[in-house]
Amino acid sequence: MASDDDPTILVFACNWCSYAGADLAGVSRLEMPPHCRVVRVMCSARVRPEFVIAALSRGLDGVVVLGCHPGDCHYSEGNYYTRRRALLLKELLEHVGIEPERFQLRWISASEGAKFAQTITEITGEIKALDGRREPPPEG
Amino acid sequence: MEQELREIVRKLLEEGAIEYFIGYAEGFEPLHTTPCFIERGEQVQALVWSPLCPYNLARYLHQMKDGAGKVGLVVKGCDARAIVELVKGNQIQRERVVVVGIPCQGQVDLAKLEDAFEGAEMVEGKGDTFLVTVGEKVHSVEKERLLREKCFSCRHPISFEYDFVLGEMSPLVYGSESEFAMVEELERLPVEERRAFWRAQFERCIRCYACRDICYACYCQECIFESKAPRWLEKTTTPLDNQTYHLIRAWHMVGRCIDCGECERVCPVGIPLRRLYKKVEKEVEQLFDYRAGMRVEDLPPLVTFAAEEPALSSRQDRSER
Amino acid sequence: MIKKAHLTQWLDRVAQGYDLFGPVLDGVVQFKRVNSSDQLVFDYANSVVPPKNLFLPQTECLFAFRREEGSIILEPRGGLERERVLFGIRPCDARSLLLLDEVFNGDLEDTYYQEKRRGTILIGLACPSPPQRTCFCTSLGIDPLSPEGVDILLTDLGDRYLVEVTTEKGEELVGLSQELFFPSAEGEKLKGEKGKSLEEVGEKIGSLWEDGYWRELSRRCLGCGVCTYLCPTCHCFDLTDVGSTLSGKRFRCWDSCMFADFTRMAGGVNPRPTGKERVRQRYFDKFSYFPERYGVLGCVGCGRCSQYCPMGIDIRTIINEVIARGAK
Amino acid sequence: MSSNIYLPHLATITEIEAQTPDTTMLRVTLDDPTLALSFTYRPGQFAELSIFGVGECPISIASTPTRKGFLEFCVRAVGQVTNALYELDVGSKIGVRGPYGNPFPLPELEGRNLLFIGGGIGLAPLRSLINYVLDNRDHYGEVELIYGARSPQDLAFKDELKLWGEQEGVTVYLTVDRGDERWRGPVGFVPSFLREIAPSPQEKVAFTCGPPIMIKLVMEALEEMGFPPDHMVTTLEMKMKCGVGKCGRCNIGSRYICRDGPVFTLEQLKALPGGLEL
Repeated sequence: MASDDDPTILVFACNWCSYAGADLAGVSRLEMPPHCRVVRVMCSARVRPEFVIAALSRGLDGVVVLGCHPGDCHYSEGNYYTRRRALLLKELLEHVGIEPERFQLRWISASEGAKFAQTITEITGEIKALDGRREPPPEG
Repeated sequence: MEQELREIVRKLLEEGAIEYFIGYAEGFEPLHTTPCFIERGEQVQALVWSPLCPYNLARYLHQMKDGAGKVGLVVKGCDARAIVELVKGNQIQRERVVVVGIPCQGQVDLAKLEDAFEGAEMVEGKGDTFLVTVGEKVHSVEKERLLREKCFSCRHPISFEYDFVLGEMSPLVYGSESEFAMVEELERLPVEERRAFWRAQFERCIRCYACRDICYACYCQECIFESKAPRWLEKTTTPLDNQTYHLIRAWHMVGRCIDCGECERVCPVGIPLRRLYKKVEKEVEQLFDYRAGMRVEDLPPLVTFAAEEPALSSRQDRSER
Repeated sequence: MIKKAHLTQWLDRVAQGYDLFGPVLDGVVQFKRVNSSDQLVFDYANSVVPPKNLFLPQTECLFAFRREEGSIILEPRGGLERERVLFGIRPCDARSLLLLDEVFNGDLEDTYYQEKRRGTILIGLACPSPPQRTCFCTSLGIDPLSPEGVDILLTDLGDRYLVEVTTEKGEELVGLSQELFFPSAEGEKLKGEKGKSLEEVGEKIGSLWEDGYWRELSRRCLGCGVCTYLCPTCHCFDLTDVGSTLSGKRFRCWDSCMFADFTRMAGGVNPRPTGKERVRQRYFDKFSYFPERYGVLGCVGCGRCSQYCPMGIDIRTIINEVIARGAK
Repeated sequence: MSSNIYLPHLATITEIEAQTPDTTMLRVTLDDPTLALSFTYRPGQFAELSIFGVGECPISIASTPTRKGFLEFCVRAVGQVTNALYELDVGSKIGVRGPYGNPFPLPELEGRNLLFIGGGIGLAPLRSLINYVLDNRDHYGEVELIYGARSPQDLAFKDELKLWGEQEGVTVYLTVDRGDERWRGPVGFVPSFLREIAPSPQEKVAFTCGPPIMIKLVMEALEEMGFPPDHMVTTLEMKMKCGVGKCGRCNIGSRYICRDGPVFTLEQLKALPGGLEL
């Protein structure tokens, strides 16, 4: 189970699909790593890339953005913008040496509680595998 | 060409067609020019032109936001892309700007010049060569040796209508390397080496904000870095603070960077900023087939989308599941 | 005198007993801590960032705080582990430290600055000839070959350095490798040249408060921090807390009078609302306020602001313009 | 080693008194009991208040040194730190550095009549002097206070205003920019109200503090009424940061507000470049 050296992951979950998915994972008592902090946002497109940059620069181990599957956005098109941004941002982060595992975008619907648990477990594992190569948190 | 420019400006001012004109003037020595603001006809003698005029004068159009009159300025082809973007971003109205295009034949990199010719006093362009004056002597040198890096990827806006041109406006063609070669070189490094590379660069940063302040595209009323609530960036200058600064800035360059190279030129501590912004430029072009500053009607890449994006899907396998 | 070939040997000896700082090529020339003399560069004009950052670091933790059992614990920071030696400081920058001393001394002494200042021995390096295009210290009455403000001054004489020791601390350093030093013949000291004096700028600028020149200048100026951050006598800073109310640190960080938000107050009022007021402030401070406060011009003629200004604004041009326009 | 000028003393908030909808008065006691007794200051000086983790800001001392054992600060919530100070509860810990700056010229005031003109929270530094004067009543002549605020509910120190007005030899005039249904007093801006009252400049020193524009107009009015520039005193609470003359932010001409001020006479301001561009 959880240990202190598990990475801390910030999860942005869209209110309409992914957050409900996370909720379902919770009520279904699915087992998953506890070191993730879920922030509910109205849409995955609400996640400004600056959030991700700031979080990673301030010592978080990873950031995950969860949105509705393409075509299912509550606001019709929010996640299409997210898709473009996320891909570019990932390229930029990788370019300066932030491993792609540390920033991920996934689609999770309200009924996919199991997928939520599995996604968090998987990403935690991936980031943990990078461990030791993490920059120290900022002085301060 | 200088004389022709001066006459155009004199006429514009005397006819009252513009309030002032932004051009290049002699600086504290011949190798350094400086921007100038010409307000009266008799001042036009101050205007100069040479391969030592790096400034992207479109940056000064930020100042005309509040006024109502017209402003004239001289632009190199690369700088004209800034005007396209400023119009696109509703920062200026095209009809309020009188654009004089100057057929730039390449700009000199001062560091390269000083390395190659100690005590150089003056540089002129002549065909494929620069004529460098050192004392009594004039050396003729192939342009490629002294050009600013950005001149190797010279690109002009498509279908841009200059109000005046001082010759034929066409891009330079020099070098055979891909313009993204320096980005690709970094891309080939393992991720931790890239991290070490950028860490060493960011560590040097003194956050003087010259790269932001010289950028034509940094016209926000309140810069994100000055916002107190929320505070995105601390005033402290640890490598991670500096990384935050440069990453956010690079992000804001998406679809905006025209590779005028001014940020890298002015960085006092020599951070190779073009390698950062060129990366963004490269991805934007390859993923979205978009290049900033080419046409006013082009839609910036992040304000649009397609339900099916084949260009993206090849790379999505890992990011989208 | 010391032979050039022996200089590094001496510096390595120094590095054993002291924290040695000197010019290093790290992207650009910077003064940094070194473990041995082979990290140093010797053929440099001057560093980009002046050595003031060794005494007034751009980011400096003043104290840490943490909430504990209903109270708050404050832990002051600062202090040096070992005495330091700074090798290679130029006479203009050495003079700038004397000016900064004026600011940070006084009845409200700044211990963070003073500890570093008192704990650092300066080995100056007289300037090579010809100077850089932007150098103008001689116009402000500074001698680029002067040992003013340093403990030891080295002057390059081809295959050897003339060694002028001005303080006891300097003697101590020389004493570390006494065998490497030998007496000099007389008359080997070079004489610095005097340039055209620009010192009257201080008397003239006062009459130009309302002059249109400041607006003209401010149109070209971008309001970035290059001139102030690279200025060896600029010392403005901000105090900022990083962390949370539970625990964190208070830092002092460089700030710049050229930044729009420098004087913006809570609530949004800004007494220096445009570039005109900010540019004017900078030059009045250098040439009028600083002399009024401390009796000496606040500029040492290092020329960094001219050399690195993104828009090619040149301080000598400004000084000449002030002299031409101003009345006594 | 001399003391660290940037290290605040810890202090505890012992009382909070709401003044206006956005202004509150904090009474604080220094945690170190010897320091709490030995902390000396004069009216007109200020201190740097810290909320650790938020920051630090200069606030003028609103209490008088004649009443010992505590310090009072009037805080209006306008920025990061003042918002946080405004939210504090009794018992909260803050940091205090000071006292800093020049006080009001106390010796020169002996035997004179005093006119105070305050606007909004600008009454806070004047309050220090007013109470100081009232605690040493025989040393000073007549006291007049002209005080205005945006609205009746923005008038600070309401209880004290009443108390002061009841004392012999003290006259209090109040005005508001906009009245409300219960307001029976005069309505109008402080400078024009001042002209209406037209106090005599005879043997009188005038003190003013308030928004910059008010200070400027009050000074103009006083000058027209015949107050000599060296008898017009203001206190400027502008753009200070470090409080100790190092950070380079708060200068007017060559003078730092935090060292050479915040108290200035009009005569002094006139001699400084831009001194009147408030």
